[in-house]
Amino acid sequence: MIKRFIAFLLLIAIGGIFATLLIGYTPDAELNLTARYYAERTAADLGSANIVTAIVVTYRGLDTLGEVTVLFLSAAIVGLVLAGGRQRTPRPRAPVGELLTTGTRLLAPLIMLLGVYVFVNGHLTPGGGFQGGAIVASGVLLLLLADPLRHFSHGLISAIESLAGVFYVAIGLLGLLLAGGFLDNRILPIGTLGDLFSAGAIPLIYSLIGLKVGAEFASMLASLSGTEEL
Amino acid sequence: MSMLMTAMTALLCVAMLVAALVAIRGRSLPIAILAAGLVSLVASVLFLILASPDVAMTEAAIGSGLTTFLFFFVLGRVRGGEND
Amino acid sequence: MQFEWMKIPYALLTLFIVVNFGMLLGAFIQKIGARVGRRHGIPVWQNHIDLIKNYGLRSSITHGTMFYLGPVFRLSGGVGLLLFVPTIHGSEMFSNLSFAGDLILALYFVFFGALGMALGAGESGHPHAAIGVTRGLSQMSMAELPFALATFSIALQYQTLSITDIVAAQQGGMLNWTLFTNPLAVAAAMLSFLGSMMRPPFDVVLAPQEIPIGPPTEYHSSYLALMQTNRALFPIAKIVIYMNLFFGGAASWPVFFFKVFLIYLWSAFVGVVFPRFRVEQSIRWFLVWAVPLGVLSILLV
Amino acid sequence: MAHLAMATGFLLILVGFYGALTNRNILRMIVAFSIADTGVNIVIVAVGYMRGRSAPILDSTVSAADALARIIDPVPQALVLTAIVIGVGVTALMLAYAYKLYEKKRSLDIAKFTELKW
Amino acid sequence: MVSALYLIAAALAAAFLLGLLKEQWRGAAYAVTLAALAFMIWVSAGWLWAFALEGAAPVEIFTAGAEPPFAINLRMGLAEAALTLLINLTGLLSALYLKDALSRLGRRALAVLLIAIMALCGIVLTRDVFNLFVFFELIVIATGGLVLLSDDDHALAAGFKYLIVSQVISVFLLVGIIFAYHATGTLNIDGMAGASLGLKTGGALAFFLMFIAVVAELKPFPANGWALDIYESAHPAFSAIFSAATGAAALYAVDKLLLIGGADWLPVATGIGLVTFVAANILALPQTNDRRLLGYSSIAQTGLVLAVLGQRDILGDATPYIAFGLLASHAVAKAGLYWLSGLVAGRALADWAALRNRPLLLFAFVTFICMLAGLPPFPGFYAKWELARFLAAEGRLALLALILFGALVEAGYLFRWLGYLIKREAPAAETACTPHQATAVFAAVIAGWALGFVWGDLSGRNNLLLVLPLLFALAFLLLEWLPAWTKNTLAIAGMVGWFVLTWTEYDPLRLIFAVIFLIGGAITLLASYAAHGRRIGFYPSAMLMYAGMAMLIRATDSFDFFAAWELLTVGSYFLILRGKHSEPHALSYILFSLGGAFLILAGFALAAQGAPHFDIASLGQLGQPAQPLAPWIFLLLAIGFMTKTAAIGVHIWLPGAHAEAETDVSPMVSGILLKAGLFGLFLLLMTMGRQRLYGIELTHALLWIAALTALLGNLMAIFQEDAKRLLAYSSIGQMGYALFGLALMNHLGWLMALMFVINHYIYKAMLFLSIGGVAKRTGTREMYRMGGLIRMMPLSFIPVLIGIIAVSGVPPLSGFGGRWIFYNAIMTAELRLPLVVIFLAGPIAFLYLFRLIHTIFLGQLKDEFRRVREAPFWIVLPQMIYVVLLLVFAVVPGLALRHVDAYLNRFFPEGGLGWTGPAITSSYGYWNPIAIMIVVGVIFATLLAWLLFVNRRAQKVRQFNIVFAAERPFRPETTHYAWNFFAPYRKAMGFLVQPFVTRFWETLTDLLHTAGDLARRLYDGNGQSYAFHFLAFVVAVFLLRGGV
Repeated sequence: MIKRFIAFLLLIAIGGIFATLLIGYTPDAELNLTARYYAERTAADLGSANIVTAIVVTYRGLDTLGEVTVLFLSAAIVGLVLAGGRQRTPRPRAPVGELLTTGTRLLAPLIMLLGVYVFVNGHLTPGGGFQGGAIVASGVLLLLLADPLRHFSHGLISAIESLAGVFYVAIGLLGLLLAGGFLDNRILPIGTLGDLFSAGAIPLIYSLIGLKVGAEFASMLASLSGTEEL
Repeated sequence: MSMLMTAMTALLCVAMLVAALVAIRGRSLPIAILAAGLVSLVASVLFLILASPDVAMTEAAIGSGLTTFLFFFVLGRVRGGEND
Repeated sequence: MQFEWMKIPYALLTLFIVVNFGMLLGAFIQKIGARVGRRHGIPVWQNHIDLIKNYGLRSSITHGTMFYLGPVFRLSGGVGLLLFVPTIHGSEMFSNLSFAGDLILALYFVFFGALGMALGAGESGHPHAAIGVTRGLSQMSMAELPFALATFSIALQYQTLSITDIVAAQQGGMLNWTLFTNPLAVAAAMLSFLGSMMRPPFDVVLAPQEIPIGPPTEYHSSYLALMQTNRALFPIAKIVIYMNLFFGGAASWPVFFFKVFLIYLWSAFVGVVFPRFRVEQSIRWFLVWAVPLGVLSILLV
Repeated sequence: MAHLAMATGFLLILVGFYGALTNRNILRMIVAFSIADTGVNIVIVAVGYMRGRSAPILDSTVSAADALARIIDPVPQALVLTAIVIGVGVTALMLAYAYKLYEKKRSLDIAKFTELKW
Repeated sequence: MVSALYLIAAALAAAFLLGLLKEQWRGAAYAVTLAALAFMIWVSAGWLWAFALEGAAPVEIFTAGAEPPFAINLRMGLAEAALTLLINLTGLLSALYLKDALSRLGRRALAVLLIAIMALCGIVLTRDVFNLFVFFELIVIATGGLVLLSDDDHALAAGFKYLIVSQVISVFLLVGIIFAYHATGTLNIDGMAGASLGLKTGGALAFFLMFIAVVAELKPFPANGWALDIYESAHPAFSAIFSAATGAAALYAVDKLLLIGGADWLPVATGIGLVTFVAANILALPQTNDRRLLGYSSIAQTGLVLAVLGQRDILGDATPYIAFGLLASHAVAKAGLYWLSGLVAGRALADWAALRNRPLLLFAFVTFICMLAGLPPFPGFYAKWELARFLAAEGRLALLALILFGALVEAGYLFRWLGYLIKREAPAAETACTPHQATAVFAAVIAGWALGFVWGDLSGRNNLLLVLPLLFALAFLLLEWLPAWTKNTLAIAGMVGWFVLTWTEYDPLRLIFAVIFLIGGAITLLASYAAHGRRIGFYPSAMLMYAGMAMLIRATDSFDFFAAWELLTVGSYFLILRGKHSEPHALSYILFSLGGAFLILAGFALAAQGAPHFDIASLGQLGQPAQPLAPWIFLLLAIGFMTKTAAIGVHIWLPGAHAEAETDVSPMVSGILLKAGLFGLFLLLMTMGRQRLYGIELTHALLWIAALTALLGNLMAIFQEDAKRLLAYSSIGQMGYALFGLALMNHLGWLMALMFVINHYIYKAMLFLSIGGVAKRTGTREMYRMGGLIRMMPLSFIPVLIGIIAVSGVPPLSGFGGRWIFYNAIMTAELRLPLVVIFLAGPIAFLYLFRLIHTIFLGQLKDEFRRVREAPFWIVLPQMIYVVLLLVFAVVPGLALRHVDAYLNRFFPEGGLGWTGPAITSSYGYWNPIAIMIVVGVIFATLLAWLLFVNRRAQKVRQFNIVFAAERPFRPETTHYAWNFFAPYRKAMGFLVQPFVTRFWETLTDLLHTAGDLARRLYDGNGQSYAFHFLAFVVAVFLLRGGV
């Protein structure tokens, strides 16, 4: 009880800090310096219609690289943590319903395709590598649910993950060598605004991100599902 | 329009808070997880209203979707632990 | 104040006079004590006889090197102390070897003999000897303090450390004596004097009853002779210092004999009156009575 | 509207913290943290929101030329994207830990994992 | 130069590549990892080279072809290069060290390690706050992974606690970032700084949130329980990274944020840092687990650097030098210690005694501890000096005091540990150390010394590692394989050689000290020929001490002086520590010494008032800002020096330290080392003279202290049963006399002090050797167990006899000269009461000396010592030299004194002595040493000759040929009166020697311990509590700042 009371008091104090922030907040009427630059220059410089994508992939590409790495790390560590657990031969489980199995067979490729669509079009429409990757992973998830005993090719997932990562870094370095800097997308022609093949390397990078994120989520899910019920 | 949107926003906000309270104080852990997923899901709607479709998609796919699954994966493997 | 060879025979002369005087004095005091106790007492020349007899005796045993060295230290201390202090004021003859050092030399040379005594007794291997020494040293450490304070006080008073100069400053009438110009210092020093004479009430160090064989009795024959000589010599040597510092010194031998006798009597008198102190009692006694006087004398001078 | 959303976001953070601080069950703590994360995301997006403007995507309705006046600040959105992904990474890691901890002690009570102290 | 981006790219590429390798190809994966780390080291080393040696300008690295603030940018400058090098090196070495664990866990673990290192580099390089956040999250996750490398089960719980708190932290960071962005329209750090964030609406609060979140990564007190658990349970190699690399990166992040916050936030940083530094050190006191202790120490050190960063308003351009100095010392040492901890099987501090059988590892440990404690010649020492200089100049004295206090507490537990290592029972188990592990540890050792060299080079002062005496001392480390006698010869030759080289430089006063330090030292070293074998550790320590002393007398600059002071302290500490039971005493010695040294440091710093170089001589003519502080400076320096001379109140270290030291070490530390303190006091009084504080003449205070020291030192000496302790207490008393002379502030007083310097050296060295020899032969130091040894060890007896006469000041030996000068000096003393005390002390010396000679050499010989032999030749030889010296000095004291007397005329033209003819005259009296010697000698010889002649046939009686109480004793024990020798004296005066001072210090340390023990209950091990702590920390800082 005392613990709750103290927690309450502390949070009231923290809430006070937040409230001060809230009260002091006035929405901008105009875009600030940075946002204005992005609004004015993105289309011309990078050729990406989705400005958020442009920022995520290029301007703040280093963040995104870090972010992908976060997932990579998480996946690796989840794998590490769970690999250390006891390895027992899986008990046979109650078979999954026919409906789910069939549905999965039908749906999974579609879902994955959707995912691919989302990340390939990341520079044009909302969505991109992360969202697409997550969708791809949910396809994998479905497969896992449908057939828990299915042996997932960790090798394949990990190869995709690694290759995507290596290429990502390589493209970034190409930017450093050929264009204005690390992760500069202008190593490829910018093209016309709105085209699929435009915005230089952004679609390529975002696709790699999508693959990588998908693979990472998939590997995380696979690791978790691979653990034995205790 | 604006009034409507504001009202809707308010509704969403209330929904999120209620779901959040359920998530932290609710009796059953599965319901708590689901409630947390619900918070994310509602948040993604809120993001749409706040003109952030990218974020909305991400939140929906990752925040509410994948995360909830992760929770359930683990929950399924710690039978008996959920009531500690 | 330079060394001349002639000083040596004169110094030996002084030594001779003082030793004889000391032995007579000691016997005389004993005689008085006996008469007070309605006893006959010893003849006044008894000490001479004892001494000569002991010098004549040979010992066939020794306890070791320090057993030899103890009496040697002891007597060296006594002789040295006497000779480093001018005996008769104004007499070049009896200024002895005081050219070698001043008051401080005398002050510290007092310890030379005590040290030897202590060492020699220790070598005897007798536990009571050691007990006696610890008592003696303990008591001395406190008993000497008022004297040191008083000495310092008069050194400050006369702005010199030279004994000759101090005596010189007291000439020209009794009122010039330190006794009257700095009574506090003298009082402190005289209390200290009681302790250093090892007479009652401060004689537990020798403690004839409790320690039947204290340091002196381990020594016999010629060792004892040296000790006896010193026993005659040392109190006088000490009194000479007191006399010089506090009582105007002596310009001639008769004055010398007279003053020394009176000062000696002081300790004998107190000893008859007071019971014996234990060591820690005497330490406290000095700390409480004598030291404050000395401190006052320093502060007030 | 931004204020409203922001207030909700802050409240979610506080609710999340409260849940994380008072629930001893490890899974519940993780749930609570994920709510707090959502709250943070809402706050960030709300900060970037500007009334009456549209999403920062150039298309037929918003051309490159009038983007300056029509779109909202894209930066917070980019940040949120990153934050969400990082959040899920951390959550996954905590879940894995929770599983491992459970495996060790057969309990999910955080108060039982106090061997290291002082 | 290779772009710094490759640091990130290479690590990532390698990490991703690892995924392509088969799980079984462990060797290949490991090789890739090492290659990537090596590449990263090469890159940062290249940059460091370019910046440091070629003077290259810092480089901005843009990404995405856009300029900041529109795209993320990185910066590579000197600081970044150095930090990334530190991080990468730690990474590589830890990877080497972790070979087995990494191989076990496979490529994923390797990838995590690589990414962790990359992220740390990223934190250092990036100039974008959100990017900073991303890297921080990477660290959090990577930490969560690397914790699992440990074999310790508890690591799991620790990792989870860490994740909990990190979640809370990241919420604050994100909220802070977004509002900061809103206020300034940029995420760029320099942009935010330029936009003066704090002035914008909500800006200050936003900054507060960011700041507090990043500061939390430094594990500030009390929000740090989680970190401690990690330190305790993680694999030591990871803890090395966590402590050294993560700490460094997080500090740099805070530093960058402080750019944004501006001057307003500097005090906050200082406050947090300081509280952390002090609290963590106090908390570390009761720790028994080595890794947790190191954790507390890491936290403390990081706090200190944070405090320094917060002082950049006054430190200015010196900030990097100081901060890096502290940081580098901490990082290298802590990494090294963590690596070492992996080699030790047990987790208790005492288990480290296992390292004792491996001299090289022991050396590594000592290096690290000295680095952490900020001892010369390591960077922390220079940094501490500079820091004190600036803080004192600006009057931030409370800050300085707290820092020094914290450092002292830290030294307390570090040196206690060192003591365990060297003195405790070594576990039977052999310490296993693979080549990989050894590489890591010794790389840290080398780095430590190299950094010491670099910092010396940059200091703009004398590079300590280029000073000849120190190099000479260090050379003995390399010569350890030689037999002891060779080293001894070398050492003696070196000391005499150095004296011959330099003696012309000294003024008469310094010359006397130089003779005592160097020639005197060489004579005491003669006794060391008695030792056999190699005597590992003795010569480097001893020579370090002598090197310190040699440097001390030559020092003119305050820095050189202080460095020498510290060196001699360290050297003597190791020397003292060699004694059999000296562990606690060596500890209290080093603590008092360091405490004193810190006071000296503060004193010099106050006096310099920021001047980069401060000549000791100019203590006498302080500039304007320092002038009013002069009495305080005097006080600090005086107390500092008095801890070395063991004045009453700070004396409790001495008896144990001197008594427990080895036979040939006691004379060094007593006869020689104590004089260093006197030398300091000489310098102090020469330059500053009289000072008044609140109307009190400080020299008068010194007089009182000196008198009490003399009295109580002597009094305590007479009650000792242990012969060497007796001598040690006697030293305290003697030092009291010397101090008294100095404080008299007149010509003769100083001369007397100098006389004591010489005399005390000779007779204390002599007595310690003699008693040491006896103790060596009899195997005991309890005097009552000895007795009658004059027959067995006559040669050892002579020095004691002579020593007794000399110490007690009885003519004709040289002690009397000291007393004579003393009496002449006090004739003009201003204060008479302390004199009374000194008078009282005089005869007491006689008591303890008699006890010494009687109970050991006289009295009854014990049965078990009937076959005891005379002390070894090499121990007797120097004693005989001392006897001769003492006699010579007694007869012709003018040899040394008249020159000094003339020299002292500079300071006190009045009151010198007259040196014409054989007699020495003062304005009050005279003294003829030659005449005294002849007179006493003649009388003595005559009497002795007569006695010998008369008793030439005397036979020696048998031992028990005595009778008392009508019984003949037959057991020596029953007739050797020795125990509680001065019982009546104790009854009378015992109340004066109640251990008040000891109790005071014990209570103080107990209080500290108890405080630490109570405060650490805060860390109850519950992850939620730690989150509470963090929130409470945030709220507390917020409220203390007055709501931002």
